[in-house]
Amino acid sequence: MQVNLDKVFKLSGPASNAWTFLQDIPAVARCLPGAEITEQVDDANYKGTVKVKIGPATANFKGDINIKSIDASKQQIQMVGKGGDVKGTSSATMDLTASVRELEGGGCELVGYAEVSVTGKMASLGGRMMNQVSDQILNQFGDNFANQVLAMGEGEAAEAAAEKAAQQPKELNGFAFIWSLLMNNLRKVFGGSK
Amino acid sequence: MIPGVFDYHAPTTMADAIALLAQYGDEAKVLAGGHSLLPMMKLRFAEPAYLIDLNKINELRGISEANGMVRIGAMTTENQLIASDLLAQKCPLIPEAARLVADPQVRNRGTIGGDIAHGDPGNDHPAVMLAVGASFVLAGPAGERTVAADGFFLGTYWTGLEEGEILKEILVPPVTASTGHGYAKLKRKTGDYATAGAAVQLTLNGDVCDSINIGLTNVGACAIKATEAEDVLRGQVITEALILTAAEKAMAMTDPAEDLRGDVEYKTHMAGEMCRRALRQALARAKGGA
Amino acid sequence: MTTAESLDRQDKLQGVGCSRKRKEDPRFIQGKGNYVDDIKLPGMLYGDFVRSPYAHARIKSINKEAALALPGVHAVLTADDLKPLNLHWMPTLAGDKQAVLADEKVCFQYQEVAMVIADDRYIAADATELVEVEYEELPPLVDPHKALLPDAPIIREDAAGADEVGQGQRTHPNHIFTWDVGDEAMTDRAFENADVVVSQEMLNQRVHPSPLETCGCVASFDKVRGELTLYLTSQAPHVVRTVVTMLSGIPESKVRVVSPDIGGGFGNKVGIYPGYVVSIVASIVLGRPVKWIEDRIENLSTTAFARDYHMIGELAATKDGKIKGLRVNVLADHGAFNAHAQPTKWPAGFFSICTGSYDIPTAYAKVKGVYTNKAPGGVAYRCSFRVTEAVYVVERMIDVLAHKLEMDPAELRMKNFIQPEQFPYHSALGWEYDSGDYPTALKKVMEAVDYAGLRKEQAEKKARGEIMGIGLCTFTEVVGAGPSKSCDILGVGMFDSAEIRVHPTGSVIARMGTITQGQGHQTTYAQIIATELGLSSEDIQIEEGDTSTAPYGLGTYGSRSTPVGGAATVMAARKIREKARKIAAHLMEVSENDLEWDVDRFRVAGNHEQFKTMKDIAWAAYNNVPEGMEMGLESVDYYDPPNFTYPFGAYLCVVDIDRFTGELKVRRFYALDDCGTRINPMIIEGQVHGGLNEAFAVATGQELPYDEQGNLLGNTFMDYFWPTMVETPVWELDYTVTPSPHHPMGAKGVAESPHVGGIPCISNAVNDAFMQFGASHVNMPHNAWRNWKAIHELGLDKQ
Amino acid sequence: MAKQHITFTLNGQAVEALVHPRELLIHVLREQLMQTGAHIGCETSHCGACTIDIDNESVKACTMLAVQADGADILSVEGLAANGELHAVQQAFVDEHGLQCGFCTPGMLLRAYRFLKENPTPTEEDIRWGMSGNLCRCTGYQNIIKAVQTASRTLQAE
Repeated sequence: MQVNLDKVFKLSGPASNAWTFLQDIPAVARCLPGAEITEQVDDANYKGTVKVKIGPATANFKGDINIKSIDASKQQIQMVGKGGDVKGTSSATMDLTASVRELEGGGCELVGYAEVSVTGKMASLGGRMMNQVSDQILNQFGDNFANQVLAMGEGEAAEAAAEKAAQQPKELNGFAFIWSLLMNNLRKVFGGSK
Repeated sequence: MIPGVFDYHAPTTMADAIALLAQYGDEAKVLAGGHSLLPMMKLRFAEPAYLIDLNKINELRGISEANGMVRIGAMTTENQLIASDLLAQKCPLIPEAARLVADPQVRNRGTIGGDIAHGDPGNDHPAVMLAVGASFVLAGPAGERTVAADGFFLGTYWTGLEEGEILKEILVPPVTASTGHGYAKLKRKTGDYATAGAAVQLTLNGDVCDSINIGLTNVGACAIKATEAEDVLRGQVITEALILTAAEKAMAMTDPAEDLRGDVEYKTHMAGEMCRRALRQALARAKGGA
Repeated sequence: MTTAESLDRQDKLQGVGCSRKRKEDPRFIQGKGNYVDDIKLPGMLYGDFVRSPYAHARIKSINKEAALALPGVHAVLTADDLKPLNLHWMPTLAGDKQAVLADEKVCFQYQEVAMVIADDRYIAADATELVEVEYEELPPLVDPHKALLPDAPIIREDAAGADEVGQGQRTHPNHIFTWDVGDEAMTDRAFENADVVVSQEMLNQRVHPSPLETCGCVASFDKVRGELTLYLTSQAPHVVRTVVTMLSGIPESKVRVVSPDIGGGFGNKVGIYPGYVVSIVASIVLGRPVKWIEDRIENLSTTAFARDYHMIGELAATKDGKIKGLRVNVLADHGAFNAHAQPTKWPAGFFSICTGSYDIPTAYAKVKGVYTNKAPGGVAYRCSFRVTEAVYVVERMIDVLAHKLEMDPAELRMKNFIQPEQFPYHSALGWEYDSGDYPTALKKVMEAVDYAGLRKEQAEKKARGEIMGIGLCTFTEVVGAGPSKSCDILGVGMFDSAEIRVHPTGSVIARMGTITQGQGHQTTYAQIIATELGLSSEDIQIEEGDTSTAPYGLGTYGSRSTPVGGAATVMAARKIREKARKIAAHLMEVSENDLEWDVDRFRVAGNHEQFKTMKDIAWAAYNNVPEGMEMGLESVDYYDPPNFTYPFGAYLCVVDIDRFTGELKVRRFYALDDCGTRINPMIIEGQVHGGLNEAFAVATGQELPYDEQGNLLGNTFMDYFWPTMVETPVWELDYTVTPSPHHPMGAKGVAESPHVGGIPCISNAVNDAFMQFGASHVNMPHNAWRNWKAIHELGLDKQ
Repeated sequence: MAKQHITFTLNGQAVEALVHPRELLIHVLREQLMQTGAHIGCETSHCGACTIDIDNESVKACTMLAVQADGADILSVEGLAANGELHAVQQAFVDEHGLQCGFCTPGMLLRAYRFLKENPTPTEEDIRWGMSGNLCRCTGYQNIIKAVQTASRTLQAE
């Protein structure tokens, strides 16, 4: 089954920070809690793992990331992530186009379009949840991404963001969502975006 | 369909359960009725290393009334909800919805707490809890805290329960003579999740709707409180025309996912239709009808 | 001459025509049934499959090490392990072959890739997750309409270059066969010259029989004796034995196949599945019994789907409604392997029965079969081979034509029925219908339900915007495969058999080549023998399913037990009665010709006090027989029917559809069946109830949908629709009796009629409901969602 | 984790078993205690073929761990007939032709047994709802409903 997701995340700081960060594939990968780049094969190819935990459900995925293109003029990156769960019962492919778009009046946003295709047990038995779960995962990714970009700046908010970034949980789970909610609240306290 | 290996614990007190949960952290899962968790474990979607069974904790059972609130232990089964005279009088929406959960056997094991805490958008009680204005007593290592149902449901399998916390009891304000309720659930067949469902509880002051809560089942990432629909009706003399407007507002608040039950368009319309039906029923009851 | 006394004796026999209580029931109601998963042999191991998550992928490597290292795991078998035995592929009944374990590539999701054999099912399940399979994904082909495009992915590389895969010339690597029947030119002319022509595309969606008991087996190979015993859920155990011998080389005399109690078959348990083959191999290799039982997901995903016929029906008629021609064009999705389980010589089975109950002078049907990346199968789900599809297309087309002509569908049917005096009737597509009386059946139904009243009610409701539909179906079935000239399985003709032994004290044991799966054979075959031999049913023991004791038979599916096995039983009994007559004559010292049969005895004509009962004769058969006669009283018969039988019926269904939700309620379902002579009315009614409920399930909810990636969606009982008591309608039954002229008792078979006739009846009712408002044909399943879409498009859901 | 020792009452007899925590009650009943009456049909608690009676409630044994049955009082189809006499629901299923292949029957019987204790004089509608956790593929339910009605009458007359 296929899920198409359109996402826009508002970012703080200059677009150049965001664009720099976006090209740091291992760091971007880590914005997906539970994800880790385990090996850089060459300039365009990486190997990685993702441990997904959605409520009581868990899955460990292992896979490859291929950077199809990096377009500095558009500040756009295209990549394909392909992986299978380690038990061999499900697999997923994500075709992702992400770009950094400058906003009038300062700031920027991360614009993402992803086609997530899932096969196997997860698609055939978990399809009911796939859309909403994918959406939740990407929201969390966006929050983390925004936080990382914020941390690249200077000042109190950036320090706080850096600290939060360091606390980022190791896997994608319900707790992580609470954490990100909390972060949202803190961001309000610190006058961060959103 | 065989579950993976786990260690099993069946504490008899909440204190022990919380201690076990603290000890094993997120490697542990709490087992209530098991009719959601065990199938997930059999499909190996869920593979907790530790299972903490709450079935032997007596303090989690029972329905009582104290301090003007009806208290329902989280491990109270669906059939116990249905059989409760107290609920029939004080919180009639809860047993009415419980009758539409799964099937008779499952209702003997399935619990209200499990249904709420699991965070499955297809479960019926979350929307009902929103409609009756319930609050939840959550017990954790730091003690107990009480949170409102409104705001507790955050996403798919995502609730306000924090790590280490267990839903202990549900507190429900009792209804008054001028309260009416309705639960409308469209499903493909017995035992299925709702294609769409709506839970309504409203109170009239004379002809005017004094208060109203509307919860929607399975038309979003979690149970949805249809606040915009409520706003249409609160403070108004509810007419059929207003019901139609409210249902339109409720539809606008849904975000259903397509599955074999229907596509987004169908589910959205069914959320509207269930809303209309539950509203009409609640209104008739509040006016003293059936 | 019938007397009260002889009637009383007849009643006591509990023979044909009585609603005898079932002999099977005492064990089932006390938990003493013996189903395959109840079997536990010493040292038994469990097999579990590693399955493909992909619909289409190349297998790059399989690593068993981690699985083999798990304590309690005895073996992990892959295609490479089966290759030396030449068992990695197996032949299908349709002349194709199917991978037993995926050989280099997987062609459908959940395909069997490896089997783990372990101490128990828990360890086996754990180990399947440890087998590491590396795949390279290939583009999946899901839509059969795209199968023959030039750039379509090639599914079966193993057969890509083959001119044929068992059923004729191919035009594309994904093409299996094209089969046509009838006079195309003459049919075309009928259409050219017709006043009215209607055409409609329709789908018989992919469904699954899913009996409550899934498929499974216990294979037990005795190395010392060189004997293989195989317990399995099979509707055709003798055929399985022959196939096992063909595949393994073990002599048929050393293979014993036992079908124990079977928890429902419905066509799912006719085929031979990879699980059986691998279990056998594992037992041979490991020298221990191996059990394999599929779970529900595996059942719905791999073993035998049904239907998936994408059809275009066309009718040509005069303006006053006389049908002049029928044309049907079918695209048949057979999945990744053509495992179409059907024994006829025709690639689309009995599909050419599609002229139905109507006197249609010319017809032409064409069926094209293609491969897709879906599970293999194409079984006859409670029907004879493709009869459901055939009846669906013609019954829907009659309604479509009626709508076009603005004629009542009942009237159109009456106008076109084959008339009673036309039997035996030769259809345009080559069938010889044995007997029938269609107008009487339909009239009886219309009177019983007050058809005119219903139509009036419908019109009134329509005026109020309420959605009510009335569906009719006047079907003709073709069952009882079959004459061996038309039907065989791997060359074995489709006779069936009965062996009857009468013991000295007058009790009987009889064994048949068929196998009951809930039809009550132990009850009804005894009734046949009781009537034929004059011995009480209670003293007649029926056994089936053990190839070491029962005579060879082709099994039970396609409603063939009564038409073929029942006929064999009658014939075998009659041989015994003929011998008994000789013994009676000998005992009474009269001429055989002076004897007449009277319920349970031979009596001397004109002197009714002089008689020998069958019990007397049975005793004598073992001590006092005429000179030159061999002792004993037993016989065997292998019956090859001269023709099929043609049960028919007239069904009527009334539906109400909720215009705001699309929910459908079958308010009335009236089913009149004619299955010829009725052996046990209680059991017939039970069969009809069950078949109707299946029809209700198929028409209103069942489907196996695949997404674009080839993921099978809805393969648990959460999604796959089986109605509970709450959803199930009330069934009203009726009957007429038109015996088959060629069956020795006049019986025709009944169990499938309600399924075959019920589906179009409900679909016609739903379509009638929508067509009155101007909608065109809506495909099954008629679930609430689909109904609502039609409603919404028609604007009937305005508040 | 090590096996756990559990004891419970099965059809009036005290039984014990050593089970892994993950073992499902249906498997322990069928494979350790050899009570094969209750069947496995769907494994997702939809079909009810595994229905047994635990502490006077109908339960689907495919969705319960054996360890959870420790100390319970269990009735399965094997214990339904008392003193060699069929229970009224058993007799009614025979008399009304309420079974065909027999696979759903033990679950149906156990549910009917408990249902008639919960509601001794049900309407047809009550029966349809009260028995809705059990699927039957063969009978189309009509005769099962009749059998429950017949059993109800028999039990009332007793």
